Amino acid sequence: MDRLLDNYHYAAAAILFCIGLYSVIVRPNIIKKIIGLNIMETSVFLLLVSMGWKDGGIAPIHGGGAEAAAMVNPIPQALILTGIVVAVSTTAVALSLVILLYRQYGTLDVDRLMKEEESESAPAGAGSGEG
Amino acid sequence: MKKVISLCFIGALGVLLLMVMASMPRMGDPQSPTNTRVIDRYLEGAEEETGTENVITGVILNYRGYDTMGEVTVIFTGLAAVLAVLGRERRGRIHAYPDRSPIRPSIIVRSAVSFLLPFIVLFSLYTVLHGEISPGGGFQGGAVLAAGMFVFAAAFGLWRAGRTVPPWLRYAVEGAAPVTFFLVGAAGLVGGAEFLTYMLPKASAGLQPSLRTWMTLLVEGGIGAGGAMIFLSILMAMAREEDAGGQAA
Amino acid sequence: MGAYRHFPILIIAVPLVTAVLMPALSYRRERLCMPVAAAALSLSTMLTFLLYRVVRPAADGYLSYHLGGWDPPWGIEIKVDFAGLFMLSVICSISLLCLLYSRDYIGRELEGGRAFAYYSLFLLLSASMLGFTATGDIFNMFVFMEILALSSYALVAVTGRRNAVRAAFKYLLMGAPSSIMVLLAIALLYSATGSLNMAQLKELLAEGAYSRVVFASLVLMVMGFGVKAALFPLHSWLPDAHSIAPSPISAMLSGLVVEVAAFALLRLFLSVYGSGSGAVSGTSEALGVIAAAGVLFGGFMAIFQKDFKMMIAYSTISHIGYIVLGISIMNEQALTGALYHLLDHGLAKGCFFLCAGAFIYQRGYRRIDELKGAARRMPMTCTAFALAALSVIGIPPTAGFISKWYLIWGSVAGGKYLYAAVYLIGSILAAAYCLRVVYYMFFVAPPPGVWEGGPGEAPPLMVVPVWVLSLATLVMGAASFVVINRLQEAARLLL
Amino acid sequence: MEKNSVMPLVAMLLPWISLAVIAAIPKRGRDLRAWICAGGSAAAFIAVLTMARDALDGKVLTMNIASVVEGIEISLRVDTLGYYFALVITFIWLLATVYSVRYIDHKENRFFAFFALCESFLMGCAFSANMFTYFIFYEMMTFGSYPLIVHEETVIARRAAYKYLVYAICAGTVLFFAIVAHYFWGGNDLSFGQWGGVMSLENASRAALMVVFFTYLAGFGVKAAIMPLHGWVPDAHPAAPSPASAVLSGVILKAGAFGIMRVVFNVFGIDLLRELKVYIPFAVLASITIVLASVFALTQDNLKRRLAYSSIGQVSYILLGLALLAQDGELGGIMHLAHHALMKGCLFLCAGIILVKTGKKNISEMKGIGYQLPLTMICFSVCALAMMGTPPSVGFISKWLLGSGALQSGNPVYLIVLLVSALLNAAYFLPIIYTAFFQWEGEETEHPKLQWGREIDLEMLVPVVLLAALVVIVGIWVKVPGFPYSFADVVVKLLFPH
Repeated sequence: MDRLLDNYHYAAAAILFCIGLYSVIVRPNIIKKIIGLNIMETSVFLLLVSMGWKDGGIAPIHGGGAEAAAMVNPIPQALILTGIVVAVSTTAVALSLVILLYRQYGTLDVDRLMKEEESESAPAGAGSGEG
Repeated sequence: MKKVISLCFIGALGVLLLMVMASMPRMGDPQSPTNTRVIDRYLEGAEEETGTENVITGVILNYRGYDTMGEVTVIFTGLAAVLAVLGRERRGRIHAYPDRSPIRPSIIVRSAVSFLLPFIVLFSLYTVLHGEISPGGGFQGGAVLAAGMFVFAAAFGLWRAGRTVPPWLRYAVEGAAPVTFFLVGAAGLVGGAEFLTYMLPKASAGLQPSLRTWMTLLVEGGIGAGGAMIFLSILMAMAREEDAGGQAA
Repeated sequence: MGAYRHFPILIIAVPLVTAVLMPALSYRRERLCMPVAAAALSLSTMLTFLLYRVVRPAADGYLSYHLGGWDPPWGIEIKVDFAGLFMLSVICSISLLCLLYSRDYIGRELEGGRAFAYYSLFLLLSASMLGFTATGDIFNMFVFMEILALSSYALVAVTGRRNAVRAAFKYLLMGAPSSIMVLLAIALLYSATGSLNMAQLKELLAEGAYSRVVFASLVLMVMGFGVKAALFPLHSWLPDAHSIAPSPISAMLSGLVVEVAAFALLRLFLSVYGSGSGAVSGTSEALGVIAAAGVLFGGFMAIFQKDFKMMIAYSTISHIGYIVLGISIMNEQALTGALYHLLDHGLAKGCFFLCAGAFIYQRGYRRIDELKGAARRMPMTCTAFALAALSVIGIPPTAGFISKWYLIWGSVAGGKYLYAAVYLIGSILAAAYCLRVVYYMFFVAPPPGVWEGGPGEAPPLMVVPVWVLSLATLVMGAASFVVINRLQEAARLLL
Repeated sequence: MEKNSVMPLVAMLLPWISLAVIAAIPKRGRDLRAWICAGGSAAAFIAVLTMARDALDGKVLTMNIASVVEGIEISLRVDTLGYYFALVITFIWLLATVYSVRYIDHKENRFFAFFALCESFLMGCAFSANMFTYFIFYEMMTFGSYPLIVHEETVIARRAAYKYLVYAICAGTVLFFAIVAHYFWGGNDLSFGQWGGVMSLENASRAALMVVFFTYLAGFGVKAAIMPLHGWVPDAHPAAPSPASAVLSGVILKAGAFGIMRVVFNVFGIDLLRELKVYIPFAVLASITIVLASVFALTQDNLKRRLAYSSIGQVSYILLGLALLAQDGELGGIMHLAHHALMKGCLFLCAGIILVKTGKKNISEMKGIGYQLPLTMICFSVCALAMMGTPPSVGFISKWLLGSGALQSGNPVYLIVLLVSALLNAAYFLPIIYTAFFQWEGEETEHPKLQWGREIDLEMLVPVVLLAALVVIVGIWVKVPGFPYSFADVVVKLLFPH
């Protein structure tokens, strides 16, 4: 348990992850699901970036006589940069799908989308879908 | 019912994750695996080996340049996905974009934007070019540039934005980031080294360090310009009015 | 070695950069998109097959490419061993065939202004699968997985129809959290070891430090890749996405994308966590049970489907179960079988979906009932389907038989007789759902109003890929000796 | 004693001539096509004949096609037993193809193509060098014979073919497991090379060996129609066209029996089976099948259905012969494989002639048919009498040897089984002959005239007469080289070297 207090960043990340997952799974609103996805992603970034922390660390930029031994780990920072880009792209794709869904169904509520699906009676609906 | 099950599942997952977090190395421990393995070479050698003072930039563009190449491809994939789903305006049809602002921005907003825009662009250029010695870099600069264009589009309407940054420019520059990466990488390949080695064939050894810096800058610029264009194109695609013939569902 | 040294990166980078050029190319010459894409993929395919000359199933038979000249663990490494090369060649060749098939199919499906996005995404999908399979760096794997995921979400929705968008969104809602789980797992793994290179990770993990963190990361990985591979309880996105996507994309998703995820599981188990570790043995036991359930569930569901593509989609769930079950048994024979099943499944499922596409393209028929008497008007397509069906069931001398042989041999050799029974029941189920369709096609008279008049056989560029795939199942079965010995050697090395 | 030769492969591929012809001229010259198909079959028969010398001398021809991994290879090997089976296949097939030239009236391309394919695959079975190869050809043959059964495309035919497929797939699955288990417990050796068998108690436990044996028995038992796995046989035979029923009963059922022969002779060996004591349930199953099948046959009115039940019983004669594990029993079992093929082939072809000429399927409708089709019905009667075991005929020889084997093995109870079965055979065959010749429509006193010479096309009559003649000839001159005894004797000498 002591360790958990030391690792309070990590604990926050775990809690954020669960909040995000809650939002993705339970919330019926599509936009909130996408926000939940972003929260999940952010939690992992938090975890990663705090993992690179070193007691008393400085930014890993040379020049001005910065000492290499004191610098924090640069890798997680590089990784989350990639992660952020991935998150942005995923969000963009998700939002464009949402735009289309909204145009076609006129709702952002997943439960109502599901109801539409049932009323379309899956195979017949699929039959009219592509041809 | 479903909600309760989901909550139970998430709660259990949370407890388990917290247990895992408790058994992880102490945060900030200089002796933890993350702080002892692999990174020494980055911290000590980066300046010399990559020619960048900012170690993070060195890691992003050099040591893990391949990841970054993948990453710029991810944004491009995002764009291609958005375009595939939403479609893009036909050639010469920028009239598809009416002014979508519900309230026409006041003169104050428009003048402020016109006044600020040059500085935003300038700042983005600074961020791109200065990335190797201080916080910043291609992505950050590109994002700032895209933000500038978004502000412009918000103030003056997409139609103006679509004319200021004409479609052919967007089409051509959207793929800039992966393409510069590939060209720079291929230059290294032709030079007999590995892909993504920042060097030119047949350049004298004394010239190589400055070449490396220039090529790094080239890649940064490509990422910046490509990223900004991709964001703008995504905006344009999302805000596009439906064509008369397309998209009807 | 010589020029071979650079092949791995070229195989991946050429289609990648061609994909990126598509928007610029489409500005004036949209019609050129498909030939250019095909040229890029053919180049990759050629280079992949050339690699068979240097990559051997021996301890030093792999090809390691250090990007930017940085040695691993500092830089990123592309590592092509024999199993990986096998997977690469499967990906390349099937993608190329699906791309050729797309010309007619997509040409009619998508209006101008979007076809370029289709080909761009298609190339990104193939290139990302190649990169994903070949990489030796675990974070790089994540990056390629994301390209793969994003392009497949979009490709499912590419027609823009109601149900397609909904299916794609469902896919995304399951796929994106699973990606984040994988990222979290990578973060945990990194915190426990401080490395991202697979080879180094294997050494470090063998020391056994932070075992709880490592175990958690493995479980998260399995969950994450389990969604991507549509493992049984996490499969719910698959039937919709695979049946509603345009048929060449269904073939790619079903024949390759889920397989690549299964291959990633294999890589993780054997090349990262190491087969001997406690975490892996515990997880693989559980995975075996899940996969066995998936084999039976997918097979049963497939029998009751009315929609042709839906049936094939459920069959995919069943066959992914075959592969994962083979991986979980974790001995040489079962692994060989699983690897060979990757090939067989790709060929046969690809062929199935392309056949389904031919029916949809020509006649708009999707229901199995509507396929009654199909052989009268489309004999080529139906015969190809029948041949591929033999492979799915596992009748000798098709490739499906060879892989099933090894899988069952592996389960008997591993003392898991129950799994052998699962494989056998799975193939009986496969016989039930495949032969029903074959029977309808060849031996039942068409119902009134169906198959009367109208177009017959599909255009040549659609029939040829179908036939190449179905003949390949036959050839790779009858001539399995060209590769199976080396594959078994590779499996031995992996363990 | 072993030598490499491409002859087995050549013989196997000769029936593909039919496929080539059908592919080349699918629409024109129906008769020409049919005759070339028959020619392909004849060529295969001749090619097999050329290997007779080696087979009689006990020489072995081998040819390796491909090897998958160690111990698993696709290779051909002609030993005496395999040769003997191939000879039976090609002979019956030749006659059935000639018969089909006139018999098949629609979709002849599909029929001849699959007919030839089945022949080729069956020869592959006969020439297999190991269980893996055997299984491959066996499965291909199974699927290749589906279109033969469904040929008429009536509801009955479809249902029968469906039943056949369900049985075959389940059997294939079980067989598959058996082979994997055999491979695993048999020391990674699937080959048929040794007459003592490759399995031993050193490599595997008793229970494991029993599992392997009984899964093999179940897997092959479906084709060999051991009760209760016989369900598809009585449906498939009446549904298929008569030449197809003839080969189905004459040869394809035997592929199952031949598989069991391989299991008994080359996989386990007589000694091991004796030690495991599995021969007792095996023999009991065979005996039950013999008796019950004859009882069921009694109740059938449909001629081909009755013949089908008769086949079920007769194939179990072979199995009983194997299960006796005695010298004469084995000899009788092996010989009965060919004997039954001759008799039952002839009977089914006769049934086909009756069907074509009069359209009658049921025995009760066949009053006086012997006067309408005298030659056919005489041949039918000859074979029917032979089936009961009347000397001089091949049936008598088989029964005699089996009975002697039963005594040798010290179990006279099986002799009783044989006698009961002979009685039952008489009970269901004699009424047919009686109906055909001694009953007629119309006045009791008015004898119908025999209508010689106007029966049916020669293409259909010749095979029937030839088979009936052979039933008698082979039953008299038993020891002529090339007749079943000459091969069976070589095999049995290998099995019982002392």
